[in-house]
Amino acid sequence: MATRIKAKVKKDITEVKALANHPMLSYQEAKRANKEANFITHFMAEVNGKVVYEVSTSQFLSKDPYMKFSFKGAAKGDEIKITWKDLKGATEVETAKIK
Amino acid sequence: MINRRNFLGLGLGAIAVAAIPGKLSAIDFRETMPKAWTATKVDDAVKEVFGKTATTEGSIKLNAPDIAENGAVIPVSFETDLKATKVAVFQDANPESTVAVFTIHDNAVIDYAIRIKLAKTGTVTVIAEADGKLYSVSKLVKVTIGGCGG
Amino acid sequence: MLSRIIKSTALIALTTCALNAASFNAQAEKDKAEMIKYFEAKFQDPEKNKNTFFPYSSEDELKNEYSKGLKHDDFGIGSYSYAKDAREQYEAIKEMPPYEDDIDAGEVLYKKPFANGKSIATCFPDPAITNIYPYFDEKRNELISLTQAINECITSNGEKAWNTKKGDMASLQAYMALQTQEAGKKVDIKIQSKAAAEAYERGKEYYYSQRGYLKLSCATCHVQGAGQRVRNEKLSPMLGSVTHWPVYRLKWGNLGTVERRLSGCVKDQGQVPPKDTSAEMKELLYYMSYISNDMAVDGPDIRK
Amino acid sequence: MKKLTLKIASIALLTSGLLHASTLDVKKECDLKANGIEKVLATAKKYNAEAKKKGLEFRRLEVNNSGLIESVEEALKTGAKEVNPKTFKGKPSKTKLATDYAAWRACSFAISALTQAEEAKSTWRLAIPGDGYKY
Repeated sequence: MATRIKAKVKKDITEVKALANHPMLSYQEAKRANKEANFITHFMAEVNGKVVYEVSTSQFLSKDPYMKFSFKGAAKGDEIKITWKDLKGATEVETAKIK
Repeated sequence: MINRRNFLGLGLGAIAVAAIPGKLSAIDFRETMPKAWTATKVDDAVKEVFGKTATTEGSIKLNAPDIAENGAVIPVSFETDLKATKVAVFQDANPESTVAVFTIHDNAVIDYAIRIKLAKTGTVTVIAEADGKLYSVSKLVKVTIGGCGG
Repeated sequence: MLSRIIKSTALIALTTCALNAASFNAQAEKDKAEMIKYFEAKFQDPEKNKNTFFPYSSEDELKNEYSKGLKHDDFGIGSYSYAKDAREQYEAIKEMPPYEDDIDAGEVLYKKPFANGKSIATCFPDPAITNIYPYFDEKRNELISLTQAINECITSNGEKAWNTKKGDMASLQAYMALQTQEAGKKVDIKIQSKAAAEAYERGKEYYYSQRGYLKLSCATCHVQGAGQRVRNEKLSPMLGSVTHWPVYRLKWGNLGTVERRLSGCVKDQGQVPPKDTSAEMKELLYYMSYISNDMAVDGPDIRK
Repeated sequence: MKKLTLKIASIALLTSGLLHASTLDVKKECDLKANGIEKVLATAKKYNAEAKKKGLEFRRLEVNNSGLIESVEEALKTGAKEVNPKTFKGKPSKTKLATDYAAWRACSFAISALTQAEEAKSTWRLAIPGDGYKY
């Protein structure tokens, strides 16, 4: 499933809300569910080739992790690209237009 | 638009980049500082992430609930005007301490929100590094198990 | 003289007749008005109302942790209307709720053709109708809930009925509830016959009767107990308790129907819950929905 | 005619149910020493069936009272001192009880389901705002 992105620019500050679809199974939870632990480990947003947000993440973000962040320098209509990868190496890329 | 592909070699690239702070590309701290994620005490984790532990209180506004609606989904947000280069979130309720480590790029406005899991009542700590100094803020979040409604 | 008698008799006959037609919902209207009055009084100022309504709470918590001056419509968001700390979390999660994928999935289900070419949209040409359920079907002489209506649509088209608690049923209802919300509709339950009024009364009796090994009634917690703290949470209000379904409960980690939640409540009282499409369940819903009449539909939503 | 008889029969059943339910005493009916476990179990079965029919059967920690009754029946056959009743989904529950105590609880739950429902008929309106509930 997709990553949901809502990006809005207001007076040079772009506010982004993103919700990635991922079970974020911690080692403890995985053990209980008899599954393999897996969670997003790195999450990054780029606009016009520049990284605007970047975070290395752990098993302790909630299921379907949510990230809200802000940055300067983007304009309405620019494309924001969000990339994440998880512990098992799966990667997902999603783009959205800044409104 | 979904595009699944594997980033092999991202780790190597990340290590190379990590040496040049401020450069606008990815730093995966799981690759560059693996011990930060296995530390079971906040102090140890802070040392792994920042290389030191002495912090000054304040300069960061942290918003976390007094009592979590549910330990699995706790909204945590923080803001700061510090010219930080790195910000990290820790807690002392889960087996390991580090929750997330943010690389702050020069166009960032540090007004961030995430949702975290806490296995029990614990203290959430946010630490920012600016001009070589560490600034911190903490908040106790109560987590109760169970409650009403099956 | 005679004409006067005739006139007054006619007048009496007319009034009686009019009274009869309007009186099927008279009791329910009174109940609803009293419920609103009660909740507005209780949450006018919890600190001042300590002796009357919150004998077990400390003055400090009543002063610091509760919102006051609440009005009728405020109660649609349940305990978030008065529990300040919880409300902040609720709003933070509503910024980007985890059920948006389910709404999309629900829209697909709504339009997806059955094997016979028809679809759920054929049964419900207007999806914005969750506000009228459950309604009393005078011909069938029974209450029809939304969950039941959807499953009857599916099975009458030769498909297998859905789980009534979660999954496709909850996703479809999420899509329909959102359409209803966006159309600005309010809960609109009608009582237009003696049989409907009786069904309402049975639902009301179910709501107020103690049950289970804990000997609790729904009202113990959600009328008299509403706003009281149990461990670290504040009990939700009866008024407005059905406006926002289906709900993504953090506890469930997914979306569920109102029947799923009510089953949980009855289970917590220590009793085997009634079946989702049983008369008891629908009557209970009918009573609860009537009391929430005229409140805005605000589903799908988030709860703890 | 048949319908009528049925109706009368069900009314009769209901009334008899009402009569004994309101006069039943858990302490007396479920007393293991005075009645013996078999009789207590039979009492539990009888009244639980009635409670179930009325949609009043108790459930505690996923165990329906019928599940508890079954586990006691089973224990009486095997002579087991402890029961582990099945959940309503048919899986082993977390509940573990001494057989005697389980029989008492099953009996008490069955009777209480009926007596408290009887009691509720005269008390439920006391909780309605604007009706029996004054504040």
